[in-house]
Amino acid sequence: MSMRGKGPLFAEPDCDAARQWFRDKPKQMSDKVMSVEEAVRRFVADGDYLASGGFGGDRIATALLHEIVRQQRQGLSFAGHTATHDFQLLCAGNDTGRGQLLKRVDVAYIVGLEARGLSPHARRVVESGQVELCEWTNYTLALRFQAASMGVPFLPVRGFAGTDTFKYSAAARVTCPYTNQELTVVPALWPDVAVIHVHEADRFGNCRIRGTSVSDWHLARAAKKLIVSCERLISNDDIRRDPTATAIPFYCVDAVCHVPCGSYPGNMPYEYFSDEEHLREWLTIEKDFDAYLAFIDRLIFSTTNFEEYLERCGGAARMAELRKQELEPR
Amino acid sequence: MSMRGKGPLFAEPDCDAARQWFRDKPKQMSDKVMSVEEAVRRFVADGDYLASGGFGGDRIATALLHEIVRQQRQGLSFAGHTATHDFQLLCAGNDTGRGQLLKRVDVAYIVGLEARGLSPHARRVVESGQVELCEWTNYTLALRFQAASMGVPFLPVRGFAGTDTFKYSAAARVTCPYTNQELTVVPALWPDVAVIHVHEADRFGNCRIRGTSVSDWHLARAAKKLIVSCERLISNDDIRRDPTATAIPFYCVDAVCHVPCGSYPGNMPYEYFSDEEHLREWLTIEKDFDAYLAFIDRLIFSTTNFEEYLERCGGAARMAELRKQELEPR
Amino acid sequence: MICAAASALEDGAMVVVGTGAPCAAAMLAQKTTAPNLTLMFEAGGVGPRLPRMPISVGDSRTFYEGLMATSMSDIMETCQRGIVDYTFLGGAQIDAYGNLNSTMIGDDFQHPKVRLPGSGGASDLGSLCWRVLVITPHDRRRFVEKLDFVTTPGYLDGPGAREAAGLPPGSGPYKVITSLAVLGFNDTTKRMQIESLHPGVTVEQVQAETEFELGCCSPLGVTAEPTTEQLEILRREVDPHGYIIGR
Amino acid sequence: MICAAASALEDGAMVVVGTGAPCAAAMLAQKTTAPNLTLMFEAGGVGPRLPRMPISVGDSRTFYEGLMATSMSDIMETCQRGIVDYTFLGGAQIDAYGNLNSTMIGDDFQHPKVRLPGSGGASDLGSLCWRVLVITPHDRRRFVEKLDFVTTPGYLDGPGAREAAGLPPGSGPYKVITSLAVLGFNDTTKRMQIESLHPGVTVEQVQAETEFELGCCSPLGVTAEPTTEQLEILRREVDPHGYIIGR
Repeated sequence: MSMRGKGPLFAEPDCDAARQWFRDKPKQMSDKVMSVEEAVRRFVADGDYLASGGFGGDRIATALLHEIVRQQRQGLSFAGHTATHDFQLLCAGNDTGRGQLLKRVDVAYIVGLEARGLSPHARRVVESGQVELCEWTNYTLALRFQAASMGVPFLPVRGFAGTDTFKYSAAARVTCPYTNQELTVVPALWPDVAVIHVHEADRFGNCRIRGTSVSDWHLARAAKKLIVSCERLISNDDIRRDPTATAIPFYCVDAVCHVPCGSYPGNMPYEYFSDEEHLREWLTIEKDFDAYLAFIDRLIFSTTNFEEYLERCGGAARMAELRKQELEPR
Repeated sequence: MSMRGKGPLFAEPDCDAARQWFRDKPKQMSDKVMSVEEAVRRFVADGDYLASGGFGGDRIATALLHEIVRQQRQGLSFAGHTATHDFQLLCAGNDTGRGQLLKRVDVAYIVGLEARGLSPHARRVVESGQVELCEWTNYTLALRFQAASMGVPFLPVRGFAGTDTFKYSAAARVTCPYTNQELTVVPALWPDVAVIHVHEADRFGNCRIRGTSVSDWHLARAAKKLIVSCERLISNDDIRRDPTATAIPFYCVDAVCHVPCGSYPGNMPYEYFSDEEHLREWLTIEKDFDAYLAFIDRLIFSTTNFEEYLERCGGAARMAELRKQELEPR
Repeated sequence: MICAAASALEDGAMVVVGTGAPCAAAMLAQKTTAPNLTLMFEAGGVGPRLPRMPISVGDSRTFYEGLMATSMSDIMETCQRGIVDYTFLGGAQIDAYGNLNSTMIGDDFQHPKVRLPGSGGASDLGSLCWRVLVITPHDRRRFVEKLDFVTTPGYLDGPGAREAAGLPPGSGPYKVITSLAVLGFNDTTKRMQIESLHPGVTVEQVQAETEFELGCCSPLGVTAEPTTEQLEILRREVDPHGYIIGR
Repeated sequence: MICAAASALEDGAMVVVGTGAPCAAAMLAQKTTAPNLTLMFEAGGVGPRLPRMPISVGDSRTFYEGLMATSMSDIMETCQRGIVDYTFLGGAQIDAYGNLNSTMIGDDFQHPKVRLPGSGGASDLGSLCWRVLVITPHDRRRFVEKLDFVTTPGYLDGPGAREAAGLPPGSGPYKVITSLAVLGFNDTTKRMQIESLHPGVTVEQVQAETEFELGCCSPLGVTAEPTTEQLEILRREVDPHGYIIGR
């Protein structure tokens, strides 16, 4: 078997360079609350490697992703671990007359929205060949974040081998010095910037997450810059009342944005369910390119912020309905 | 530099053998509540590799450790990651006329009780050369549990190199296929049995821990057999009310023992502080070997269970005082 | 299909499931023959009391009144260290050795005819769980001689290949439950073979819908018809809105 | 010692501390020059409002009203990826390159004269944090030419040795604060040198209590005397029971 997949590395697994970055990052407990517009303007640069928290359509940082599209960032790399609505959103920056937002994608799962079907526009973007791809799996991509959060250049895995997924990845093989087994290893991935939506955060960036954390514990620690959006801004005293509940500490965080309903139309556990009607609307409208352009113009480019988007999607009444679906699922 | 430390491996880092074990382990949600006596009798065998949760004198499974000593298990291997009072306790099974409880120890920290000083009897046991040692550090030993919990034979680390600690360990070196750096790697460690004290557990073994988890998240998953003792036995419905709080799932657990004050004389966060007077008594009495033999006879060998030990240490009144120290530390 | 899949799961086992038919099968098994079956979802949900079918393997129903809401890594590591008995997978294509394609259709990786979502957790779960169950419609476009892309390893190119690639010994595809039959894998050749035909289906029919040559178990069974009780539970409790069984 | 150590910590830094003098120094710094100093403890405590000195680096005071109570791995990984500026270490022996011994005294590993606790987290923290601070009494038994056992790496055997061993470039021993002087390390030779003498102490005295040859900074400073305010805070707030400063 080949010792190395032939896929490209979109970020160098250089743990010493990452250490230099983290050494120089300011670590005092300063007030990091700012608007979504300011956070994206200051912390997401053209050409950055971007990663997004949650699970595609569950606890996603929709407001921050909208703003990245609205500010028309160019030439981003992206980590597509079960990326569903988040990937679909970012594709609104490609082939829609505003340059090319996505340039390189590490893929575990893109284009699809799980059982809901495939996104026609995401297919257009990916099948055209304009985006360079490297293949991974959900676990190996999570493991790449984990390696970065640990500060080591690689981590081993038992799976992944023998497949075309391996062949089109940038994974490699290492011999175990104890068992002489050959093992697959994956390179650490330090995203330039990550966006994560959480339940609660204080002004300094100490965060709590309820329900599954997916890869966000490691992603938050791996990201060189981290923007957090939260359902509720809580006091530092509240954080200190239950330090066991802190999932992300302040020293990982660069910006805190208070965005109630910030995961909409995605599910936010214990808060609101996903808006399946709205997600179906996306998939339907994307089939008709002109209708799609008008749709994203109305919902993203012609809105000035996420609150306007929520209003155009049904506002408080719709959110109340989704809250009911979440809290009374039977 | 040497590619491999010259220390002995006390357990093989064979992930396939571990997989076979875990495949055959019963996984149904059965009632696992039993007495400490029964749990130790059924799940701790002579010659086992034992690991103990918590941090030496904080959230330790004292009742289970007492019982292992009382039942006079022989020839155990032990993982000594900041092992303080737990190690001191196990040493009561060596050189006290009851055979040899400890035979091999992977060392990160033993013999000492942090700022409290060194244990004279533990020094007797270790300095005599009767216990075979292999050197590690707190992090590398934690990493060995982590490798086991992940199901891989090794994990890499940046530190540890260039020292005698490395030379007397069983760590090895691997070249990173991406950076060509040489990295230290440590072998996975699947303990035959682990004992962990938690705040709350249900009858099936779903557990919650408050405060620092030290290495217990990984240790619980690495252990082939796991005995849990808990301050409070709670209902399965309680567990289901907050699944985010579950640190150890039932399928890792073989036995659940309900032992209020089970970490005494160690600290139990949010419950009771460590009994510093009692710990000082241990260190003082150990200097006089005959007094020490009488002391462990009175507190461990002549008691039938942990409740009697608590009674002999001051019972409910003492526990109330320690509870006050914990909850009102100022 | 769902009833046949449910009967493959014994009581007390652990299974990582996706949404749709696999989840319906696992729920049905829980409500009938395997009340002590533990469901896990790759995003981190463990042991939920599913109030209804999840829409995403990461949505909040996957840990509704659950035993644990944890990380994706915890689930995958639990599979990797050998705890998890079963997983259910699907795919656009499957070959004789149970290898699966869910990445692309076409022969040029940079310009696929159809880009599919990719592995997601499928390649991980198919590598690391002990036994892989596949649920899929049965037709020649899916049951192909050669995959356009091997996303998830089955028995790769035959006996010993999984082990040689470093995948855990003793793991691999277990059963393929289709619209026509239940298929397994020959112990020696690791190739797919028919174990039982659904009532009224013939071997010829199954072979006609399969590009590669199928073996047959002897004696060849007939898949049990869904019982009234099973159908009742499916319609009333598992999928009252007809998301799965309506289709 | 404690006041000198406190002044080495700038505001806004992160420091992993142990119990005893290092913790007192960090608390003093927090209450004077570095209110925005984040304390971390290796067992998992982050950012506590310390109600009093912890007895164990794992006891509940290390996360009393803390920002996070996490795992030992999280703390160590945070050090490993380069976030943590400082750590405080001690040891039974230290050599000219700042290597530390906390494992054993004697020359036979299996039969030591004195078995000490071992590395604990010291070797990890001394490898992975950017700057290592050592607080120790100063005498010839401790400041030795050759360690009986190298537990924690300083600059090993000189310039470039840490990097050659694979330890993170740019990290290493920073200051050694003793009962006699504050010492640092020569940028070129990586050997220990006196930076400032405590009031009334001479170079000859320090050298007499040190087996290896010490360098001297030029000009040589005099360690600032503890201010009345510092002593007041130490006695009243940091260590009211005199656990540390009484000794």
